[in-house]
Amino acid sequence: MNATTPSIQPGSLPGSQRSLFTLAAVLAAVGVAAFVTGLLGPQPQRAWQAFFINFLLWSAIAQGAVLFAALTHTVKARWAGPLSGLSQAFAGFFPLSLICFLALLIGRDHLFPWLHEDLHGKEIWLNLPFLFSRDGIGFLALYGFGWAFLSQDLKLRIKTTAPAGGLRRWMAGRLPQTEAEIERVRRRKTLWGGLYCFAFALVLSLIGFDLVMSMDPHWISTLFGAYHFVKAFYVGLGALIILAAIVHLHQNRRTAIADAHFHDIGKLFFAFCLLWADFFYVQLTVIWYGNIPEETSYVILRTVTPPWSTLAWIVFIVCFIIPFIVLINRRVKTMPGAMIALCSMVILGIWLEHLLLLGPALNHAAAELPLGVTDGLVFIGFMGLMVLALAYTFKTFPELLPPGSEAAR
Amino acid sequence: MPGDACIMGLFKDEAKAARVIPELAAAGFSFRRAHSPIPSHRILEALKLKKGRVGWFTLAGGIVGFFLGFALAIFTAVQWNLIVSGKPIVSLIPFFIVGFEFTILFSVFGNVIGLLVCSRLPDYRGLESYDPRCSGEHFGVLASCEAGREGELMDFFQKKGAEVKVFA
Amino acid sequence: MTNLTFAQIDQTVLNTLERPRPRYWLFVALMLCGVLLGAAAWTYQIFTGIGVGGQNIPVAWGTYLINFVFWVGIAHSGTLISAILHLFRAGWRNPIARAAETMTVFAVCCAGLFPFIHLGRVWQVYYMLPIPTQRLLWPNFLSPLMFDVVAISTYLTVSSLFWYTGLVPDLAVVRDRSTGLRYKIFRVLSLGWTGTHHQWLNYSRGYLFFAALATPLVISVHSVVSWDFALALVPGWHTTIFAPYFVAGAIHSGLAMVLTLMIPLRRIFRYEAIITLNVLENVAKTMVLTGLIVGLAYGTEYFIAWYSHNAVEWESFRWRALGEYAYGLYFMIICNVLLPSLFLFKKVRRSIPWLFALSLVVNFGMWWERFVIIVGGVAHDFAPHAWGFYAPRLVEYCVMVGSFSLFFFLFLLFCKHLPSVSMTEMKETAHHAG
Amino acid sequence: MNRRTFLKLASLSSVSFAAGCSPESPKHLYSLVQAPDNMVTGKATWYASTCRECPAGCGVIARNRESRAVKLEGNPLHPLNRGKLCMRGQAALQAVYHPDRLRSPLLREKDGFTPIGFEQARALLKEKAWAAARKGPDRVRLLTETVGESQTALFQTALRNWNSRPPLVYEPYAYEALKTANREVFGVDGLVSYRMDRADVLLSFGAEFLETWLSPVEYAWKFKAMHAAAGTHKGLFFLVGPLQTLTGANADYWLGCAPGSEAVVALGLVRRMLDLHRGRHLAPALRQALLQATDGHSQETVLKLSGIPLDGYERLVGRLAEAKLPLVLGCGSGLSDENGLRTNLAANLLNLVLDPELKLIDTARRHRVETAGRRVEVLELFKTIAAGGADLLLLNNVNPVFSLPPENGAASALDRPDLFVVSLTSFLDETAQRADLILPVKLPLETWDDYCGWSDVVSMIQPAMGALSQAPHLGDLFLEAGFEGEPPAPDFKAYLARRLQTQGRIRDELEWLRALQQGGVFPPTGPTIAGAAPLSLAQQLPAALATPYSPPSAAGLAFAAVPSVRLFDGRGANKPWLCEIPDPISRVAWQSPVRMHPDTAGARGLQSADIVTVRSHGGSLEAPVFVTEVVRPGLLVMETGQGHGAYGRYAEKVGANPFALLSAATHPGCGGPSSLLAEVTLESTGRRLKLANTDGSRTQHGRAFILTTTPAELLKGGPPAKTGLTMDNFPLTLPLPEGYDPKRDFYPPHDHDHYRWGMAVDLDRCIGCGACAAACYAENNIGIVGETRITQGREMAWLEIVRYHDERRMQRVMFMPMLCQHCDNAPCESVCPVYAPHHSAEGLNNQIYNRCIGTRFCSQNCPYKVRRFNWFDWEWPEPLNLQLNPDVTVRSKGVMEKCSFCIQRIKEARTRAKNENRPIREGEVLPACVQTCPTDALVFGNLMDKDSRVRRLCDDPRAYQAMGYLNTKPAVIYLKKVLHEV
Repeated sequence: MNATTPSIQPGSLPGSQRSLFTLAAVLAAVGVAAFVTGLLGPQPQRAWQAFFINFLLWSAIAQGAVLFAALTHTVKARWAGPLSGLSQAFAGFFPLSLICFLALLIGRDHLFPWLHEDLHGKEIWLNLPFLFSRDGIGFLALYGFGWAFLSQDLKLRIKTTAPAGGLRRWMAGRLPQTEAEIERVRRRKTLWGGLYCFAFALVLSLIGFDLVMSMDPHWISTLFGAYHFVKAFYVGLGALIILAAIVHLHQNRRTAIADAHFHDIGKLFFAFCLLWADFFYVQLTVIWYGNIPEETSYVILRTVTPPWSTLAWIVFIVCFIIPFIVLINRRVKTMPGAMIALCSMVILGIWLEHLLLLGPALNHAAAELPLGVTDGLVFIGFMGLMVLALAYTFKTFPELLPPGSEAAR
Repeated sequence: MPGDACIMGLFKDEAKAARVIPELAAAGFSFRRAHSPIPSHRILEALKLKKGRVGWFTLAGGIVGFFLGFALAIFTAVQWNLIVSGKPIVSLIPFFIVGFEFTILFSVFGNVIGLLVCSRLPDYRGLESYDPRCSGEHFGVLASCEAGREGELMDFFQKKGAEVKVFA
Repeated sequence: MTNLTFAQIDQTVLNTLERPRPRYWLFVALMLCGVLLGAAAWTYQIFTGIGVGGQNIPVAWGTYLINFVFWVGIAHSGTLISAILHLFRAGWRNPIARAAETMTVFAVCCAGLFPFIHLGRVWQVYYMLPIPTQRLLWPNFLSPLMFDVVAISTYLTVSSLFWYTGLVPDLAVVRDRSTGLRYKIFRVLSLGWTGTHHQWLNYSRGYLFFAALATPLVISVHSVVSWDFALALVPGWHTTIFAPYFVAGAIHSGLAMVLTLMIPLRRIFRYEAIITLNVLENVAKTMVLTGLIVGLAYGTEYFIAWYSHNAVEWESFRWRALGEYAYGLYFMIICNVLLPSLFLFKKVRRSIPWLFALSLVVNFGMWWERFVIIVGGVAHDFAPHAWGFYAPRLVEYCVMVGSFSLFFFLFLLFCKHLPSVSMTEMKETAHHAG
Repeated sequence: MNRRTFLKLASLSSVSFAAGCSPESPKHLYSLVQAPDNMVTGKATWYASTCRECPAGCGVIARNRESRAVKLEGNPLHPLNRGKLCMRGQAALQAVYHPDRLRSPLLREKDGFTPIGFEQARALLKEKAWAAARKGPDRVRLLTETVGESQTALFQTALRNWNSRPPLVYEPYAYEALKTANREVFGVDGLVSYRMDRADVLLSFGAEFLETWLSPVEYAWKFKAMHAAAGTHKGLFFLVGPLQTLTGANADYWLGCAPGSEAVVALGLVRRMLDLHRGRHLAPALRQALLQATDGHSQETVLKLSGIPLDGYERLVGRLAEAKLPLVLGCGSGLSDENGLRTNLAANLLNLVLDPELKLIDTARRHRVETAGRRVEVLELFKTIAAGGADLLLLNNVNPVFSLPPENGAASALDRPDLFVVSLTSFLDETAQRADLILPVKLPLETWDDYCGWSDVVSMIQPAMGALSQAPHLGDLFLEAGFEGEPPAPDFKAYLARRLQTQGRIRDELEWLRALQQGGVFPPTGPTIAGAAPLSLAQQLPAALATPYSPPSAAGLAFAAVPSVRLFDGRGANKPWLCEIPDPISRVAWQSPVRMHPDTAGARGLQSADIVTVRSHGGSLEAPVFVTEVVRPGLLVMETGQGHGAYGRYAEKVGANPFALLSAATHPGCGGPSSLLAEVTLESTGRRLKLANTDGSRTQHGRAFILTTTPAELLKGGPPAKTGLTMDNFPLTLPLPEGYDPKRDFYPPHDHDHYRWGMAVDLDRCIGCGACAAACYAENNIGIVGETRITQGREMAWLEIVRYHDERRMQRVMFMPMLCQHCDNAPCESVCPVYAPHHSAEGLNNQIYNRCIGTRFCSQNCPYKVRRFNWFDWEWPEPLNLQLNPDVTVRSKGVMEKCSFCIQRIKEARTRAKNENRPIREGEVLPACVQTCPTDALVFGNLMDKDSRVRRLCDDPRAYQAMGYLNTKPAVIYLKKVLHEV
């Protein structure tokens, strides 16, 4: 967009702003209510489980989505175009993610099975203070880089202080003026972007090991960390596509987000669908072939023993088979509607996948799937939070929206 | 059409070559084919050609390969009917690797065959009405006209800023 | 990227196909001697027994498998560069794609030899092929080695076809610029390519599919190679991260080899205008990435070995860092992770000597990585009473020399007789740039 | 007697009439042109005979195929070894087929030896003998190995005819001190046998009764009879001595004492026992004398002089005092010096004090080796010769030049020009080299003789195979040469039969045949007539006791040469199997390292594999260092047997000969030598030698290979059942469908048809003697790779005795037979691209050699590393190849091989069972290792049969599987070793 662009009115947000906020607020409220009732109910651990799973999922979505911008910027992939703005908006969820993470401490007794068993020396690594401090630091670093990247990016986008707002004014105060300054900002942006990518790999591996793998403290899989961050990017892209599609539809297709963009990001999504499946298969094969009980028991419990076996199949079909078959066709990638459906399905699938990984550890000898209304509502709640975060970000920094939005008015 | 004269206009500029193609028809000449040193989207657009058919060969190959791979693995395993390392005779998890590799292999075969078939290669007769410069920096448009109109066609090409080459 | 005219591109490349100077033939002859040396060593081994090498129980695999994995690794970046980067439409790949693909084909050839060389009874190798016999003896498709057979042969076939397909339009170019015997030969080789719109239409489709197929293949092939180890129980081998870790490593070493080959090539063939510094710089950048991935894998392995509190696993890794082969570990960490990170600095990235030196360093380091894994794993595995050591012997060294000679022998022949840079793709680049 | 044994005996009887009746069998054993009448091609026949590898005289039966003896096994009917055989017994075959065995006599001429005909040689011998005889008395001397009574009798007659004195029996280890002690205390001038099996506490001062001492196989089973964990009970074995040999490694407590101080401890114990009122039944006078004699041996002095830790000593005293049937054994074979004599005296006295009736000492049943002359007599003989005291010296299969310290001048004595030396041996050893005539005689497996390892048995020796050479029978030779007129019998066979008859050992032809069938005339089993010890003890004790103990200088290094369980006194050194099978303690093959304690080595900046020079005033040698905790600091230990200068391709230039260091002195009291040197010097050569050791780490790094338990734990009904997944708490998963648990196993269980072969290995019974390994080599045609290739890690043993030191107490050594585990989920199988490792319907993990292409992946993936690869084509130099078992493929280069559970034997049994159309019976299949194990540590059988022994052992609380947590479901079930101490 050129310098003469008139200031963008908040009205340009998808949906009239108020309705959007209220909707999001309602969703969030429902979630919170469900969670609280769950806590007070007979099975607080179930409520915590739902909370935990959704925390992991939605944080992953936010982190993954932001990675898109950072990555495309670092490797100088110019095709990202308007999508990068959208992807950065997900950074708005980071604060919520942090809060939820700390909230886990409250439910620790319900969440960390290893608290109550003999770890044969693993206590050195698996103990709450150390775990929360190292993961907390990890999150802070990751989110810090994310925000830094975002702020540098905004410095290049923002042309005016309006609409007013604390954060925005603060930013506006620091806009680069001279070419030299702009150049410096660019370099910083690259730096933070690169750091974000780096931190993404490290921190998400760590989270994968600490919060997911360690749920069964005697099981190990070296690939698990990588598996976790590939998954995160997978859902992140999914969410990004959904957002882009919504914006696209909302702007009546007269937007800067061209088919080419949808096609490219679609391909990327497809690639990560394959990669996710690959990492899934790689772990399965090695463990199946090795047949060492220390490893197999974990997998057997989740893939062969009911009730989990059914869940495993659902996850695999929803997260790989269907997307694979659908995405082979290149035209689909450019149909926003279809992509919204597909990506939502994948996100749900990964949500179930989290349940598959954590459920058995949290509900020993569960007769049927520990999956109920509460879980659904909590999911919705988190979705609400995510929408809130996005809406707020766009409200404060409309520049993140694709320029086509003026045309939309 | 036998007896027709074939004349090639050699353009340095892709765009000109592309522009000429529709005009040929308008001028009453029949377009034979275009030669280019690189895949030229402009020309393809000008010709309004739809996508090639290679993909179907590839897909077919892939499907064949997938089943062939699994079939081979399963068949041989069943023939032996030996349990090794306690693993089931037919264990699909590892057999998937065979299936996968065969899928790729046969898709590629399909792809190559498709490529040769669709673009009718090898074809050494094509060289008779062909100018080497087309593999260098020239975009050649080969057109034909009824006997007698050669002159017009040559002028036509020259007006468009092309060098002209006549084929008997 | 480049602003050469089509004519200049053709000229630069075709100049490389001029009648070679004696010095060239000297090198070719030298390499041939190396090949013969290797062949002789192998023959001797076949008649005497595999025991002429240094392998033993527990370390039954030695340099043969190391070189196998090494060459397969080299073979990877070729397809990576020409396929994956093609999909990502990274223009900087075009100048080096051809050479990289060629490198792939030849490297797979070298790699493919080693499974044969390391067999105890190579004369029975056909047992591994699914040939119907009346006794219905089939190979065992549960064995990682059969996965290898399938994967490597697929990879060789596909990469050769890919390479040739890419070559066709250039062959036509050569044909059109040559006379006499050479014309005849290239006329046949180029399949009568005339670059009609029709040919181009299908060609670009087909090439795209090629790329799309080659990409998963590359990943699968080195995953399969990694499973020669990961599917075993051996501590230090049996770990789920191996497949991606090997793929990254392979690409890492492959890119290094690309630099090792490109830098002299560029100098000798005066390709500076085509293989610009930016191209090399981009390779270097990619190596930083792969290097970091490999580093992450090293780290994860150690972390999990420690975290698992599995006595066997941890002892194996403790020994890897402090035992008799510790130097191997440090070679690999320094050469594959730390030194390539120097590419983070623009100065290093853009200095030919640095690029060349570091590329050699990485090749070295990646060889040692394979040593640490393949030898280190079994040398110190489950049974302490069987722990042992391994050191390569003369025959193995000769074979190793042989394999390197073979590679360079083939590459030398290639680069003087076929266009070592894809003129067509360069023209495209130039066309879209200008 | 189990099924298989019965069948063997059946076949024995079927052939015994023809047994050995083919002394002139064809020259080429494999040509069937003139096959013996009783020979059925492809069918094995068994001949009973007696092992003559050492003086113990175990009964053997030889498996004969196409008139070649291809395998030796213990004779199940023989009371002495009860069907078992040691490593050396197994290897006896390799002497018969040895490539360097002399085919014809050799006569010395000015330029070395020239082969001559047997007739000529025999004539020459006769002529020389009579010529010497005419010259005067005692001009003919005969130095022989220990031989049976009949042979001795013949020798004596012949020598009498040559008007010379009786033969002198030469054994490097002649137990002089023990004999003297027995004479002094029991009034028996000989070697009594011990009823060790009935003891509850065993105390040894170094007698290596599991290796070479008196009768190793016999004492091995007797030892385990008292020492194996029976339920929760387990006998106790204390060792007092400066070092652990294999025997010491089996002790529950090793009280390491200063070299040469055993006597002090022994006397100290006598004193303590008296103080504790054991032996109050003794004659007061004797008690008094004992109290006096042991006056200087207060506990303090004992501990001070011997350096034994207090707690250990007190435990010993305590257990000994409250023992019901304790048995005390004296010191090791070589120690017939001051200390040795006193120790043995004290040990005997201690027995007397502890058990006045000496219930465990059988003075009636004597060990044949007692006939061996004392060292002093042997030296006397050589002095006489050196002084020209004889014209003709006959040497019957002895090698004094090797086994006597050089300063004895045996070599020079033999070199005397005016002395004609005839060596009756089949091998060109150091002594034979100095002979003037080498006249090979038939080896025990080809000849007629009798031998009585115990004085109350007759053990027959008969030809178990066609003769390989025209060499005469030893007996025939003497019948021919020793009589001017008509010899007492046409041939030695007849002589033997007649003599046995006159002795009343047999009555008639029938009994003769039965004796041949069964391998001898054996007393009714069960306890022999209790030899009530005739206490001829004079009122004053043997003077030797009085001599005070003078401790060696603390700074100096002592040196001990101990007999080797593999090579004995050097006789074994020419047998490739014995050289190839590593030493149980050091796990070093071929070489002869000198063992020392880490402190000793450390103080001199030495480490294993450094080559050092050991010097004594007797001589010096070079050997590599081997550092081990089972030797007291300040002591160097070497095993005898290596370091031959001659004796064939396998023995020459291998290792060093510790005899070369020893002193020529003999002890005035008992006339015995000492293999312990109080003072040697040690210096590093700075060179190193790559040790040919087959072990990697000496400890098992806390892994689940050798597991141990304690009687206390067993009393509690063993450890609780395991349910976890980790190495430490993984349950026992049998290689049967019930071994599969859907929670753990991805794979479905699979059935076997009727049989699922498995083996139980009781680590508490295993003494690590390596007999199983030798049997395996013999049965399965395993290649010999030699020293260098072992250093390269290419040994081929299908079954190895793994040796681990206990991490907690490094001086505790534990053994574990490691062989293919025939896993149900064998990791080796699936990785092979061509199905060469094949899982049979009976659960065997078969290696199909013809299919193998040598990828070696199977070995890489074997957690037990029991697979062996044929790196080359191994050689069996003619005629060693004739020993090859026709039922087992000889593997060619490039293929993998490993233990097959002796599948050829399983097949044999199956065929038999099928013919009789019945299932294979329990105990019908015995793999070679199981068959020969002297302590029955190995049990083989069908795991699917609920009442088979092996299956029942799976329910033992001690049962476990090596590294079972890998879920390989091994078919080899180990039983934990039971340690008294924790």
